[in-house]
Amino acid sequence: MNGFLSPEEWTAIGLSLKVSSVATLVSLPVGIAMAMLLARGRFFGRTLLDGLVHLPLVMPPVVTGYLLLLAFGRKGPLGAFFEHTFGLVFAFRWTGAALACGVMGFPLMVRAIRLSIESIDRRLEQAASTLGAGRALVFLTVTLPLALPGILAGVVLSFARALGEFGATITFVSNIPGQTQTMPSAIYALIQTPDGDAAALRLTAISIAISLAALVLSEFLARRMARGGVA
Amino acid sequence: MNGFLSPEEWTAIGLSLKVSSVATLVSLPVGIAMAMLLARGRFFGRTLLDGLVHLPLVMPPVVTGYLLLLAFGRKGPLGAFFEHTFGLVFAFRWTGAALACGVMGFPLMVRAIRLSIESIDRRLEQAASTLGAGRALVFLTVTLPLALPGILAGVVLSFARALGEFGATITFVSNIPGQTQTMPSAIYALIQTPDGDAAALRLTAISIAISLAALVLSEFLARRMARGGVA
Amino acid sequence: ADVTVFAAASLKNALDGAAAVYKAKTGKELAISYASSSNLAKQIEAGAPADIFFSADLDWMDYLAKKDLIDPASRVTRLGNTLVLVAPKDSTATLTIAKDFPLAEALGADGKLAMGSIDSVPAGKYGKAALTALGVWDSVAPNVAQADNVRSALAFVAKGEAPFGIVYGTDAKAEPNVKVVGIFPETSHPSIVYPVARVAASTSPDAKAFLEWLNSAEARPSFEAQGFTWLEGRG
Amino acid sequence: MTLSIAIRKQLGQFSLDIALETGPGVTALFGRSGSGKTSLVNLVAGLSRPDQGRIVLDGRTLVDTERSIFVPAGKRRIGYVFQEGRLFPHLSVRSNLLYGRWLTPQARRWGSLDEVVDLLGIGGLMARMPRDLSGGEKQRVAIGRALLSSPDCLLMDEPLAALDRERKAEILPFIERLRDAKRLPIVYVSHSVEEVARLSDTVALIEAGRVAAIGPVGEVFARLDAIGEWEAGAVLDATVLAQDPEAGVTRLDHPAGSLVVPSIDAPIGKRLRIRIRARDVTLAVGEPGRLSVRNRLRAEIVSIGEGRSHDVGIRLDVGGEPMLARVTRDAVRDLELVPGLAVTALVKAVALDGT
Amino acid sequence: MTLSIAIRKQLGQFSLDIALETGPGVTALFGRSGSGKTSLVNLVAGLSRPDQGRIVLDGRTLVDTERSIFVPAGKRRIGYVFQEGRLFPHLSVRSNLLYGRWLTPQARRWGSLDEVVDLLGIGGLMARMPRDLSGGEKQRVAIGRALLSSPDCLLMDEPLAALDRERKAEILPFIERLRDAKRLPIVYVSHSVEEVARLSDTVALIEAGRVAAIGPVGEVFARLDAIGEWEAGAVLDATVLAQDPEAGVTRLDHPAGSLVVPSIDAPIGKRLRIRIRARDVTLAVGEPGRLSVRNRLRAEIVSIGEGRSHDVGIRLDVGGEPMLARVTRDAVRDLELVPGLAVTALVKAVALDGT
Ligand SMILES: Nc1ncnc2c1ncn2[C@@H]1O[C@H](COP(=O)(O)OP(=O)(O)OP(=O)(O)O)[C@@H](O)[C@H]1O
Ligand SMILES: Nc1ncnc2c1ncn2[C@@H]1O[C@H](COP(=O)(O)OP(=O)(O)OP(=O)(O)O)[C@@H](O)[C@H]1O
Ligand code: MOO
Ligand SMILES: [Mg+2]
Ligand SMILES: [Mg+2]
Repeated sequence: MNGFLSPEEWTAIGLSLKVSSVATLVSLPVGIAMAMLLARGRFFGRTLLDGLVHLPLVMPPVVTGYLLLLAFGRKGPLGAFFEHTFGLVFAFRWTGAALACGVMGFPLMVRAIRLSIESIDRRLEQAASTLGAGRALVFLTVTLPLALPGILAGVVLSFARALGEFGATITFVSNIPGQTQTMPSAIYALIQTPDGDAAALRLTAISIAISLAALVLSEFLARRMARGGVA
Repeated sequence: MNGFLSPEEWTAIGLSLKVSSVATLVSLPVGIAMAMLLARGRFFGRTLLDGLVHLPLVMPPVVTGYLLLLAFGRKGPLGAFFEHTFGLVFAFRWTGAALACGVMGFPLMVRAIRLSIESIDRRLEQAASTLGAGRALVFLTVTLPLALPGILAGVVLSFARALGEFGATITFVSNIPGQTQTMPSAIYALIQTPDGDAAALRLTAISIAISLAALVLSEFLARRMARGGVA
Repeated sequence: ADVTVFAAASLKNALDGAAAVYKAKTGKELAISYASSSNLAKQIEAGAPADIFFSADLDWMDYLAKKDLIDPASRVTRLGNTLVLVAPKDSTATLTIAKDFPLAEALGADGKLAMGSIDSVPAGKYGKAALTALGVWDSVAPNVAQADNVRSALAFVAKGEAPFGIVYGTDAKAEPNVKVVGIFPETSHPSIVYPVARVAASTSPDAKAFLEWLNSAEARPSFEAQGFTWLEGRG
Repeated sequence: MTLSIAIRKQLGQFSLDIALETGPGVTALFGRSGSGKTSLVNLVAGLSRPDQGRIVLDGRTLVDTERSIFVPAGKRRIGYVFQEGRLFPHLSVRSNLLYGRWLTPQARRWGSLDEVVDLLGIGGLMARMPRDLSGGEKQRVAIGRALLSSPDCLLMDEPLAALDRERKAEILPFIERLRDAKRLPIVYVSHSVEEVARLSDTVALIEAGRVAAIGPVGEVFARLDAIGEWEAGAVLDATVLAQDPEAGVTRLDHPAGSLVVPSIDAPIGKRLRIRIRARDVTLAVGEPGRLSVRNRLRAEIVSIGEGRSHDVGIRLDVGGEPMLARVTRDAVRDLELVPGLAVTALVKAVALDGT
Repeated sequence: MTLSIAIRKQLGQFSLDIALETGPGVTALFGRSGSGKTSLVNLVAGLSRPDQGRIVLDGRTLVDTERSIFVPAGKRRIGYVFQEGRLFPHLSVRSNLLYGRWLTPQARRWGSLDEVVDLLGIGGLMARMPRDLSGGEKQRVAIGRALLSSPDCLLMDEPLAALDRERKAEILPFIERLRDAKRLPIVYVSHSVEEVARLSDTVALIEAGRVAAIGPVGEVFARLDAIGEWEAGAVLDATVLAQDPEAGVTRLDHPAGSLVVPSIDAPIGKRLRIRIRARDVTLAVGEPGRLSVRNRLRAEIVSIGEGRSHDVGIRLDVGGEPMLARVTRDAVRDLELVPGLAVTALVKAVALDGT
C-alpha cells in the first residue's frame, strides 16, 4: 500500500476526509438554520441574504479564498476575533481548509434543505402544535425529520464539494503538506508537474471512491428513513 | 461606461452571460431527465450513475477541465464525434466554456430537481392517469409543474455556478479574450496582475449583481407559481 | 484577433503593455490567454489555436518541444527574473541572504514562509532550489506555505499573514505592501527564464512578425518597466 | 356492462382475495373500515397490480397476470373519485375540472362543464386553488373532475361522506341519472345503507379482504346479520299506478297493497325499487284504527328472530316478496305474534324514498 | 366550561363573522359544506388568527385582537381531530398516538393508550406507517392521537364521517362518556343530525359564515327550516322510570305518557334527552288498534304546516313540550286533522335511541 501512494498522499487523503467531514458537520446546523430562515422568514432583506448565501457559488473560488484571507486571516477582523475569543486560528491550519470548504459548500447545503422544508405540508406542523408542541418541538419532531431528504442531499453535496474544493482552500490556507494539503491541492500540484498526470489521476480516483462511498451511505440512510425508522 | 470597464471586460461579461445561460438551458432537459431517472428508476447501477453525476463536484475543477480537454478536445474521441456528426466544436470555443459550466453545474441541478420530484405525492400522478393521461402527459402536466420549485432552484444553482466557474473552463478552453474568456477567467487573470485587484473586485461585483438579479427573478417566478399561475 | 498568444499568467502586465505598443504600431490585434504554463502547454498539446507560447519556465516549453509542437527555430529565451525574499511593508526584520542564514529562526515556530508550489509553480521550484543551495531548506520546509501561484504567495505576505515570502522581483516591485528583504544570488538557483516560441501548428501569417517584434528592442521597455531582465541569448 | 374480478393481493399483513362478477348498473362495495374496499377499487382502476388474477370489464381484459396483461390506468377510461380528493394543487378548480376533458377526444365526451358545475354547486369556486376549498368543496370538485373525463365506468370511493344531507340529496339523483340514462357502470363504495340501497343493483359485502356476500341489493340487505340490525330492511319491486301531482305523491302498486311515495318522475306502469327499513315497519293485528300512516301491506309472518336484544326481527312475506320488520319483544308478547299470523305492515310514506 | 367567540375573519371572498356563547358540554357546529365550520374551529385551535375579535375559553382569553393577545396553538391544550387526518407520515401509528402524550406532563394525563386503542380497534395497526392505513383507520388513529394528548377541550371536525355505522356506534358512547364523566367540553362539527342530537348540548347552525341559529339542541332542531325537513324533529326530556333488563329496555316517563327505549345505563329518576324525528311519528285519531308500536304520547295539534310538498309538518304539544310529526297531506284530509285536536303520537321505540 505504501508503494501505491506516497506517505504524503496518504496524509492528504486523511486530511481531506477530516476537513470535508468537519466542514460538513459544522456547517450543517448553520445550514439548517439558514434554510429555515430563508424558507419561512418574511423579513426585509430576505432576498439579499439569499444572495449572500449564494455568493461562494458565484464568485470564482480564488476570490472567495482571498476574501476569507482578508476576513479570517490572523490580521483579519474575524480571524482576530476567533483567535482571541475561542483560541481558534484558521490561517494556514486545517481548520481554515474546513472553513473554506464549508463556505464553498454552504449554498448547496442551504438550497437542498430549503427545498425540502418548503415542500413540507405545514398542516402537519399545525397538527403537532395542537398536540401541545411549542415552536422548538414542532421543529425538532416534525419539520426536521420531514426535511431529512433535503438534509441528506445537502450533506452529500456539501461533502462532495468539500472533497473537490481547491481554489478557495489553497488561496486561503495555502498548501502545507500534512497541515493544509488536501487531496485536490495535491492533485492540482501534480497536474502542474510535467509528468504528474498518472499520480493525479490516481488521487482523483481515490476522491471518487470516497464520494461514492458517501453517496451509497446517504442512499442507504434515505431508504431507511423512507421505510420509517426515524422517530 | 467604457471608462468604467475595458471593452475586453464588457466582452467577458457578455460571454459569461451567454455561456451561463446556454449551459443552464441546455443542461436543463438533460438534468430533468436524469433527475427523473434517479428519483424513479429502479435499475441496476443506479447508485453508480448517481455517483457519476456527482463527479464534477468531487473532482477538482482543473481535473474535470482536463478530462473534458481529453474527451472533447479536437483530438478527443467525443470532440471528433461531435465535430463530424453535428459540426459542433467545443475546443477553445465559447461552446466549450458552456459545456464545462454545464457539466460543473449538473450535479447541483440534478439534485435539486430530484429532491422536488421525490417530494411529489405520487397519488396525484395516479389521479392524472385515471383521468386518461398517459405517462408522458402525467409527467408534463403533473410531475413537471409540481417539481417546479426544484427546477427553479436547480436553474439558479447551475446558473450561479456557471457564473463563478473557472477552474474547469480555463483548463478546457483556455482564457482567450473575446472567445473563451468568461468573467471568472478575466478575474483570474486580473488577480495575477500586481495592480489588478481593484478591477478584479469590480468584475466580481458585477457577477454578484447578475446572480442577484437571477435570484430575484427566480424568487419572483417561484412566488407567482405558488400563487398558482401555472397550467 | 490576428495573433493568439498563450502566456503564463505572471506575464500579464508586461505583455499587455507590449501588446498595446504593438497594436499602436501595426494595427494588429493580439488575443492573449493567460493561465498557468502547465495548463497552456496541455491545451496546445490538445490542439489549441495558439500561435505563440510564452512560458514561465523551461520545463513546459521542453514538454512541448519534445512532442514537436513548437517551431524549434523560433524558440527564444526571452526574459529573466530575480528571486527575492519579501516581508510585509511594516516588518522590522533584517536578514542577509547567505549560506545558512537564520531564516527558520526569523520565522519562529508559527510563522510561515509563503512560496509558490514547490513542485509545480516555477517560483516555488526556484525558491526550493535556492534555499537548498543555501542550506536552510530542511529547517524551513515544515513552515512553507505553498500557494498555487506567485500572486497568492505574495498576498499572504502583503496581508501580513506570513512574515516572509519568496517571489519574483517583478511581483515584489508591483506590490506596495511588501518590501524586499534580499535578493537570492543567481547562483543559488537555476536561472529564471521565460522562453517564447511559435507553435508549430500556427497558421497565422502574422505570428512570425509578432515574434520578431517581441524579440526587438521596441518590445524591451514594456518588460523592463515591470522588472524583468531582457535576455539576449537564443535557445 | 359487467365487471368480473378474481384477484389476490398481499398488502403487508392484509390479504385481499376477491372473486366477484357483477351485472350491469351500480355495484356497491359495502364493508367495515379496513375491509379492503379501497384496495379493490385501486386494482380496478389500475393503480396497483394484483399478485395474481384477472379483471375483465365488459369483455375487455384489464389485468391478467397469467397472460401478463396490464392495461395502464391512463388507458382504462375508468373515472375514479378518490376517498381523499387528490385535487391537483397546482391547478385552479376550473383546470382541475377540465383536466380529464382536455384528454378526451371531442367525440367521446359527454356531459357539460356547466351542468356538472351547477349540479355540484361549485360555480363560485372556479378560479380558486384547491387549498382554499373546504373539505366538502374539495370532494365536490373531485366528483366533477371524474365525471368530466367522460369515463366508460366510474369508481366512487365514499364520494358523499363529506357532504351534508341537502347536498347529497342533490347529487344522488344525478348519479341515478348517470346510471339510468347513460347506462354508466358504477362501482360505489359507501358506508351508507341508504345510498347503497338507492343506487345499487348489486351489493358486494366485503369482510377482511373477502367477499362475504354478493347479490341483488334486496337479497343482501334482507340478511340481518350482514349489515347490522339497525340498517336491515328489504327492497320491494313495485309498479307505478298513478301520479297525483296535486298531492305531490306517486301511488305504487304492489301485490300486497298500494304504496304512496313522494312524487317520482316515472311513467305509469314503470317498475321501481323501493326500500323499506325494518325499523320503519309497524305491525298491526286486526284493524289498525285511524292512523296517519298511508301505506298498508297485507303480510304474513314467516319467522320471528331470536336474540337477547330488546327487539327482534320479524320476517314477513308481502305478496311473495320477503320483507323485514323490527318490533320490541314486548310487542311480540302483547300482540301474540307467531309465524303464520296475518298482519298488516304499516309503512310511513315518507320513509320510502330511500334517501 | 364555556366558550365565548366573537370574531371576524376574511378568507378570500368568504367572510366569517361569528358571535356565539356556549354553555358547558358539547357544542355542535352544524351547517352546509363551505359554511365556515372548519374555519371557525381553526380559529379556536389557534391555527389561524382572526382579523378582529376575541375568543375566551372558560375565562381564559385565547385571542383578543384589541389587547393583542394570541395564545399559540401549542399552549392552548385544545385537542383537534382534523377533517383530513393529518397523521405524521414519518411516525408509526404508535408514535402518532403517543406524540401528544409525550408532551403532556404525567400529572395532567388522562385516559390510557390501551383503552383508546381498544376502543378504536387499532390494536393491530400500531407498528404501521400511516400511508399503509385505510381511510377509516387513519381517521381512527387521528381521534386517538387527539384524545391521548389529554386536552382540556376537544375540537372534532367530522370525526366519524369516514366510519361505518358499527364503528360509529362504538365510538359515540365513548365521546358521550368523555362529555359526561370527564366533563370535557367538545366542539363537534358534523353533518349528521343523529350524532349532533345525541351528543350536543348546544347547537350552532352556521350559514355562510354567520350563526343562523344557536341554542339548546331541542330548540334548534325543532325549527323545520333550519336543517331540512327530513331531519327535523324534537328533543324531549324524560325521566328514567324503570329498568327491564329482561326485555332489554328502559322505560321512561314523560308527562304525555311513557316511552320504551333500548336499555340505557342510567339510574332511576335520572333525566334523559331523547330525540324523536318528525318522520318517525305516526298520529292516531281515537283509539289505535293492536299495533306493535310501544310508545304512545297524548298530544294536541298546535299547528299544521303549509307547503306544496306531499307531506306537511305538524306541531304538537306533548305534555307542554313541542314535538313535530310529518304526515302526508292525504292523511291530514282523511283524518280531518285540525289545530286543537287531541291525537295519539305513536313513536316506534327503536327510533328513540338517537343513533
Ligand atoms: N401498503 C399496505 N401495507 C399494509 N397494509 C395495508 C397496505 N395498504 C392497505 N393496507 C391494509 O389493508 C386493509 C384494507 O385497506 P383499504 O384501504 O382497502 O380499506 P377500506 O375498506 O377502503 O377501508 P376504509 O373504509 O377505512 O377506507 C386495511 O386494514 C389496511 O390497513
Ligand atoms: N384561504 C381561503 N381563501 C378563500 N376562500 C377560503 C379560504 N379558506 C376557506 N375558504 C372558503 O371559506 C368557506 C368556508 O370554508 P370552511 O372550510 O370553513 O367550510 P366548512 O364549513 O368546514 O365546509 P365543509 O363541511 O365542506 O368542510 C368555503 O367556501 C371556502 O371555500
Ligand atoms: O471551482 Mo474551483 O475553480 O474549486 O478551484
Ligand atoms: Mg377506503
Ligand atoms: Mg370543513
